Amino acid sequence: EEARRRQEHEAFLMQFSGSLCTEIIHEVVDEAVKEAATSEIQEALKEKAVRFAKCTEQIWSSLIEETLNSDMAQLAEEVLEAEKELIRKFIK
Amino acid sequence: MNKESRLKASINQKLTETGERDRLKELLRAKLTECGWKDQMKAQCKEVIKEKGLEHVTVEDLVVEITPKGRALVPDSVKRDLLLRIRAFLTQHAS
Amino acid sequence: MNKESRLKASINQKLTETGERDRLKELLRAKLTECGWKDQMKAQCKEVIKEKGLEHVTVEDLVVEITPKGRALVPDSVKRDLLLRIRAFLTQHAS
Repeated sequence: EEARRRQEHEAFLMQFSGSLCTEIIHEVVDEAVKEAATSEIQEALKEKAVRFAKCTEQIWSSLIEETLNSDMAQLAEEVLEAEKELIRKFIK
Repeated sequence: MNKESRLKASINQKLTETGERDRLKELLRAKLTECGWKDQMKAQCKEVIKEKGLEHVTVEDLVVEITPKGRALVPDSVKRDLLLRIRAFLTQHAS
Repeated sequence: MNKESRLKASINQKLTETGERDRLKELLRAKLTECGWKDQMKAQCKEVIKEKGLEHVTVEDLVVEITPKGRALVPDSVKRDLLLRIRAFLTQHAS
């Protein structure tokens, strides 16, 4: 009887330690997965914001460059033409 | 409550009261980091975000998708170590 | 095409399609006139013509001479306003 009880107790310990082990693994894994998911989404959002800011600044800078280049060329042409016109009028 | 349920409740109480439950979880966390499991989870999350697109994925979507893989990827050696430590505690406290 | 190039292309497309690109350029021109930049540039051109002599100077020479000054003389407030407007547009049209 004693041997049977000991055997049953052993079987119980085996089964219960197995279920405890699974329970603890699931708890830790679930927490860690949630942590990883949250941090990876935050990281991706941060990277996206940095990329967006960088692209916006590049576009902003090229827009200024484009406008200045065309305006300065036009200005130079207008001033040069006006100066030549002045001389032409003066010669006449 | 039968004898088995009483014993389970008492062991659970001891696991918590002695701080062993927290220590076991801490140990497991450390082992998962050490064996690269945590990095695998990060890589899996990145992969899903890349596949679905950041604007189409939430933390909950990631959790649902990654959790089964995460559970399956816990190395057997880590599970075995944890089980041995739990058995040792139970043998000591299940009288 | 990498993520950054794709994003830049999509922003540029949006700016062009909506006509915002032209409006931004017009706004910049108006601000440059308003702050006296255009007059400064004209004066710079006249200065160069005076120095080099009308018969020895071309439009290209003038552009080369005035470009560094032209860039440097754009007020920071004008640049900042333009950047803010681009950001506001993109926030409004973010998909």
